Amino acid sequence: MPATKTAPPAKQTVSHAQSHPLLSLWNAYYESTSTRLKTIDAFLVFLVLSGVIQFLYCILVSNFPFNAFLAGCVGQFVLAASLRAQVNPANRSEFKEVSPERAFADFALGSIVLHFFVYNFLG
Amino acid sequence: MAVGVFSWFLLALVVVGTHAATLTLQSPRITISSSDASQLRSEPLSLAHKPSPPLSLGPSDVLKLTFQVVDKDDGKGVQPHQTFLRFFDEKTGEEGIQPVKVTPGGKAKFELNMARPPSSLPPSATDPLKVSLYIGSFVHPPVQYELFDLVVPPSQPPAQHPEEVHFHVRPEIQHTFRPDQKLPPKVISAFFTLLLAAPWVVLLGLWAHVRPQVPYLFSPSILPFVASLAVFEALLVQYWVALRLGQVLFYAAILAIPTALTGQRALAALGERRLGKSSK
Amino acid sequence: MPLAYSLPSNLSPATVTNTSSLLRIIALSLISGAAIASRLFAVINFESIIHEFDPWFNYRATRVLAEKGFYEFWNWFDPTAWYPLGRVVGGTIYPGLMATSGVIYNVLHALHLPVDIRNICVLLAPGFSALTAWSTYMFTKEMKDESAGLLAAAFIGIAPGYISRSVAGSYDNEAIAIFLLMFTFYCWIKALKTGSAFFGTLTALFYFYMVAAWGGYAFITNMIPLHALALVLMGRFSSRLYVAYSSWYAIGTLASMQVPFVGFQPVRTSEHMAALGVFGLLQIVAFAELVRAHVSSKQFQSILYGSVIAIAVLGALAFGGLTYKGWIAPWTGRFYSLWDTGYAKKYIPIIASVSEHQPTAWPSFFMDLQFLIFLFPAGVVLCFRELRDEHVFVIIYAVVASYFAGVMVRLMLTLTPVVCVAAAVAFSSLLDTYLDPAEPAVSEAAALSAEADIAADSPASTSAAGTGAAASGTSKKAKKAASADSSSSGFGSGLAAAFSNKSDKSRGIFGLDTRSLVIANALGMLLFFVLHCTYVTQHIIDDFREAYYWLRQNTPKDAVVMSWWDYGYQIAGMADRPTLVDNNTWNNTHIATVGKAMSSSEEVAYPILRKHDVDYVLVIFGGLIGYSGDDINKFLWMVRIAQGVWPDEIQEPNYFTQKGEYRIDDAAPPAMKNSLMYKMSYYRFADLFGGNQAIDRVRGQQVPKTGPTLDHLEEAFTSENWIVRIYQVKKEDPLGRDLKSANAFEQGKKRKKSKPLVRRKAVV
Amino acid sequence: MTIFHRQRSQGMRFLRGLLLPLVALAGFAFARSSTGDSVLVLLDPSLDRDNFSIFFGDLEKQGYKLTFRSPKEAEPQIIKDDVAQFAHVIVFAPDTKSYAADITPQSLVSLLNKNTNLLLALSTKQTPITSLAAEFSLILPPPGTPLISHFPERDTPATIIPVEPPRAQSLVSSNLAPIWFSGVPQALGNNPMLVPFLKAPPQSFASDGDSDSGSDALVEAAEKGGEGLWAGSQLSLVTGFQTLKNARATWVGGIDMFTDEFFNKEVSKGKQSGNRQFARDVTAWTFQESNVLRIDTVEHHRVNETLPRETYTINDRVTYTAYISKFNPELDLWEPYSNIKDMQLEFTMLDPHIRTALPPVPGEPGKYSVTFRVPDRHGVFKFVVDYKRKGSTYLESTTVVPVVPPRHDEYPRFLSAAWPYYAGAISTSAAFVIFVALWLGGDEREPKKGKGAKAE
Repeated sequence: MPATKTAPPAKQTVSHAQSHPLLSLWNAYYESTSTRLKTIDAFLVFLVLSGVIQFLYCILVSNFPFNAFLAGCVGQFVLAASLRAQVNPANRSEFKEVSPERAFADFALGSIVLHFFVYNFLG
Repeated sequence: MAVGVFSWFLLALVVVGTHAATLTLQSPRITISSSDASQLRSEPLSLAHKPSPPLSLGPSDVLKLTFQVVDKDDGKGVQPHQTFLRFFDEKTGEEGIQPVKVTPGGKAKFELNMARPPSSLPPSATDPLKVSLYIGSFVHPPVQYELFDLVVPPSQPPAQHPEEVHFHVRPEIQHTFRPDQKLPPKVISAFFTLLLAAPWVVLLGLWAHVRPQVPYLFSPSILPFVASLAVFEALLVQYWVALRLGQVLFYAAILAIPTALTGQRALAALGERRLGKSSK
Repeated sequence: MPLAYSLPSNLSPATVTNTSSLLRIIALSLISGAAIASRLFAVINFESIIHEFDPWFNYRATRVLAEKGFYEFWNWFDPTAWYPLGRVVGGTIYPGLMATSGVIYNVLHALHLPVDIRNICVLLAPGFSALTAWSTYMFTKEMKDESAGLLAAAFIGIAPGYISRSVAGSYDNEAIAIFLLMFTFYCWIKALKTGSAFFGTLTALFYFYMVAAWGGYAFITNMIPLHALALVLMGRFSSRLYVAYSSWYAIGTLASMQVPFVGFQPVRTSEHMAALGVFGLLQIVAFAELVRAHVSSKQFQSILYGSVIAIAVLGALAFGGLTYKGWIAPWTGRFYSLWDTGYAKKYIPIIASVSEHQPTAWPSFFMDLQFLIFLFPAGVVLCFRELRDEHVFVIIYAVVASYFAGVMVRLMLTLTPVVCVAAAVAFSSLLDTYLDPAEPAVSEAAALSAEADIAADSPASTSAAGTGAAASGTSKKAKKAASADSSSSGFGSGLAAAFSNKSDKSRGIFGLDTRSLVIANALGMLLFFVLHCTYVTQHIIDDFREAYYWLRQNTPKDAVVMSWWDYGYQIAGMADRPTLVDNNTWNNTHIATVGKAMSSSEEVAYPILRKHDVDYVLVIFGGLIGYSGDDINKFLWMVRIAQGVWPDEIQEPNYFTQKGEYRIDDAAPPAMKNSLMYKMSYYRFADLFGGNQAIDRVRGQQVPKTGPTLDHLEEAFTSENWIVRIYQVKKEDPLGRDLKSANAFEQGKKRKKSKPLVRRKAVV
Repeated sequence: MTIFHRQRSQGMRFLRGLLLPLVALAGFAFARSSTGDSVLVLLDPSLDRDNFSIFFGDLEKQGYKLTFRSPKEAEPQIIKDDVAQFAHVIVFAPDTKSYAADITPQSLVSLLNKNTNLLLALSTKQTPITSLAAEFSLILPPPGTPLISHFPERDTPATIIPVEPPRAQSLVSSNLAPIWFSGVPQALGNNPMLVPFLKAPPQSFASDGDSDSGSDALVEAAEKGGEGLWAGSQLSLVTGFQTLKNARATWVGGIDMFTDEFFNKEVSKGKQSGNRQFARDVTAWTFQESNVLRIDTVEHHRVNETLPRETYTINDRVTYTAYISKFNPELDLWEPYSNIKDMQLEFTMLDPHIRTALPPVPGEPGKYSVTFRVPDRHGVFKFVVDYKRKGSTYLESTTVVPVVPPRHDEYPRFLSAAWPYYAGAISTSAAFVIFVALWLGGDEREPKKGKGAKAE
């Protein structure tokens, strides 16, 4: 969900007026975020987009066996978001026991388990 | 059966005349009156041919039949042993026999009140009941007359035994199947499938923009882990395509070990690098 | 600082820790041993068999799993259940239990340990009770410390409320469900504390196991979101919460949908919507937090919050709309009956007719939990003293569970663990206080305040001691606490405790005497508790088995047996014969059909029996030896359920006398006397008393001298104590007569002369 | 209904092939019952066996072994330790009031249930047999009222009646001469198992009168309160009855029609009565020679399979086949029989979900087959053949077969409708892998001034 908000500005940057709050937000974000976090954010955007497309398909065309895939996208999204939260240096204080590596291990494990269920559900 | 009876009747007629005198009817007459006693129809009966149109009774009408049984020779009234009216429905084969009371003088009067029909009246459908008169006696030769056709209001079909239905062909039964759920046109599905390439454009675009360096990707510590994770994903896809649950769990268990080891190494390496950085 | 008693000083810290951990392990294993042993009485006293009703089905299903393998089990269509509808077993059960024993079975056989699947089933529950004890220990450890954990483990290990559901041979979902419940909660707390997605995933996996094992999983599905929501509202949102919850929900939900019986419910039914909503909320809040990290302008944040709230409202509206449009199924009946105890009786008699779904009687709280019920509120209060996230969880759990336990007997089970945890916390803090050798500094102020403290402590200490004058007061207090909501009273005293706590450091107890007294009392209580726990009720009346084996031996394999649904699983399991209805009450109409057959006259019932190919009818009759759980006592439920479907053919009032009494003697109303159930129960009953007045020992009423007669059924078997009576359904008469006159002919009755039929019937 | 094996009936066809020429040689119409040859005749002493010499002689010529016993004798018993001792029992004791202990209405009924056939003679007397008749939904006139008819005029008393044999009735051989009858008529209940062989003439009626003065009595009898009037062609004189278990019982209104006297009595100049042939036809039916059918075997399997399935899946196409043969009394063997045109098959769970015609397969004698689609409703279904027609053996067969939903792996996969979802899942995992690569391969480089900003 965060990424949905962050994504549109990515396209607006050039066109819009400087004073726009979203724009300021965008700049703040752009400056103060490390490449790695941005990498994640890009991934998040991707997931959201695929999720949205599938959701549209499910609503517009056929909702036949949809839950698995939404769950797939959403699940992957939140896992990635969690990873982002955990490795975000800003949150060091919160995650004393979770080093970025540990976080990533968790992330990998979670994703594998998730994908297992997703494919199991594909039927 | 009727035919046969009739042949016997003829045969009987041949024999007639040898001894006791035959019987006949005198002044047979029918009267139909409605419930309020107003006469609807009244006429003498000829024994030769039936009256037409056939008599017909409404649900509350009353049919009155009067005649006298007399000896053909001396015309004296006779009380025969059997004076039966037969109501017969040729279509259904239903039959009812109704004795008629005859006075010793041979006078006979029969009343059929449709409001309270006698139990002998058979169940009737649309077509008329043939009404015939049987006169039988121990002394006189028997005679029978086809009196008239009678149309009575239809009645309910007679009560059925529970087993009865099994003795006839029964109506066919078709099962109505659920319509099998229809798939959307392949084109649309295909279109959306292709649409899923769009996020890739975005993703690659963004990554191109962010331009993350991957200096260590091919370092011996990292690559194996990435590879094993990739294999894992491959396994899962394969599971969807072909494998059964048991198999996939088995392979996964095997695969988990190297993944765990390589992961250990990779992350350890990663950690060192990070700490190295922060210490700098 | 002075000590009440001297401590050995020459021990290195390492030694202490090692010994303590060793002791802990020993203690835990002892506890597990005790937990298992206390559940084996049944097996030792009798032989190793399955009892109750549902376990018989689970056992059957497990056999199929063990013999035919997982996929066959998954696709198992049982043609002998719900004859002739059959039952798609794979899609209508929680396979967790069977899967578990199946795995154990296969593992053992892989190790060349040829164990009979039945023994696995019988011993599964005790085995898992040990695991439950362990998981409770882990859970409580997170709440307070190891010692509390040990106490909790001990409590749960022998708490009657749990034993009763997990003795050897009661092979039911609950047997493993409680362990899963506690362990899932433990993982959740752990995930929340550390904020690691690993524990989140673990939570999800065990949640999945739970979903696969027990319908009660909905409890977790709503407890965790509730907890999360509470934390958010308390302004305790943290990325840890986000990580823990998101990873749990995303994976757990998807996983739960793999269970065929659950299917798409998690995204379709209202019971699961809370979780979804909180999930959404967390995403929003997380995003808000993220943005705030980047921006600082105040008015912008206010806008942000505005939008957040707006989104939340929209979400709520959408939910309402979807429910209205039927996209999301509204609450199910079972769920309503949790809020309105009268609801079930009115609208879903089947659910109400299950004894387990009745509201709990107060004594059973004490019977099941004994003195833990007094400690429970105290424990909750202590949770308030240091209100960490996990304590919030326990508090919510306590409130919710104690409400539900009050509504439904079977939900006592979900209450038991939290009671044990809370009680353990309270008890151990009591012990801490009174075992702590350190004596407070002797100064007026301190002394005074110390007095105050002890007073403040009283809910914990004296209720534990529970003796003398203090006891009465406390037990009253405890009762009040236990009633409806324990939180409010708990809350008050909780604050008091918190204040007194702040006042000063040097709190403690003087001298050995008080200590020894209190400790002795406490231990006394523990002993009584143990004594209370060690008697396990055990009733198997052999008539049942006698009858079921008769069926097995003397009837053809495909003979259909009709009985009230309570006995369906047993007949299927023990007699191995097809049944019309059983304890898996999925088809109301079918049950109502049986109810109708039982409660209407022979002439009406016979066509129903024939239509369903019923060969034998089985009734339970306690009138002779006074077995009160018999069908005549359940009869009204049959009538009610039948009435629900055929309101104009069956009416409950007809089965009562004018005075509205439920009678089976001469005064019984005709509808009662003609009902198949009555006839089958009392057929030949009066003859048994050889002319003397026949008495029904359950109803305590006099049975009419001339008993009922049967034309369409004939008695096939009656068990020794007349508890089980089996009747055979006659076939149609070969001469096409109605069975009544056929029977009359057999008994040599003359039939009266008749006239030729009058065939004409006027159309009306 | 015993179901024989297919092979058996095939064997029979072969056997028949052998027998046919032999029988042709023998050339003497000689018929066998399908259920056995032993016949017990309960003959009342008051009746002289010689009066029935032709009737019994014919039976023996058929190959029946007759055992005679007077009703009062104890031996030979009809049922010995619950086993019927004879294939057929003739009860020619119309006036007998008391029987030996083993013969009661109940025991006679139980005989029927043991598939023994009965031929019972009635009379105007009130006897245990008359009371038994009521159980077969025969309604007898009051005691002492025989059937009389004044038609046609003839020289025999009114109680001895020449009855026109039924036309167009498969059970009795066609164009018989009229049949002499003397005895009691039976009014029929609405029981469909009754098979009237000989209907009373329409002019006839039951009466105890012997002079014309009795007419008033008849009128009163017919009135509502009266004892009822037995008159007309709805009455039956000789009535067959086939129980649900296919045993046959025939009720004869009067025993005289089997006497030599009636056999030889002329109905018109030089025209023998039809009694003898009629008696033959009646016994042939009663003793299960004529109109005896059976289902040899039934089969069911999925289309283009051969073996039956334990269970069928919904929407399967299933073929059901029944093999039916008819007993041929001349050759004493079962022949495949294809002349049933109106048989039906039901596929039933609680109610029939499908009821369809089960027609004979042309070119394959005795084979009836139909193919249909199993309903999309799972449950325990039954193939039910329930063919009941007056006069011929009831054909009943029930085969239970569960219909199950598709297995988890029988549902269609890779549906076009789900393509986007498949693609979504796959692209997600692909992206995941790449992301992992990027991440692990990547380097932790903190942005220059980021940290201070974020650690608020």
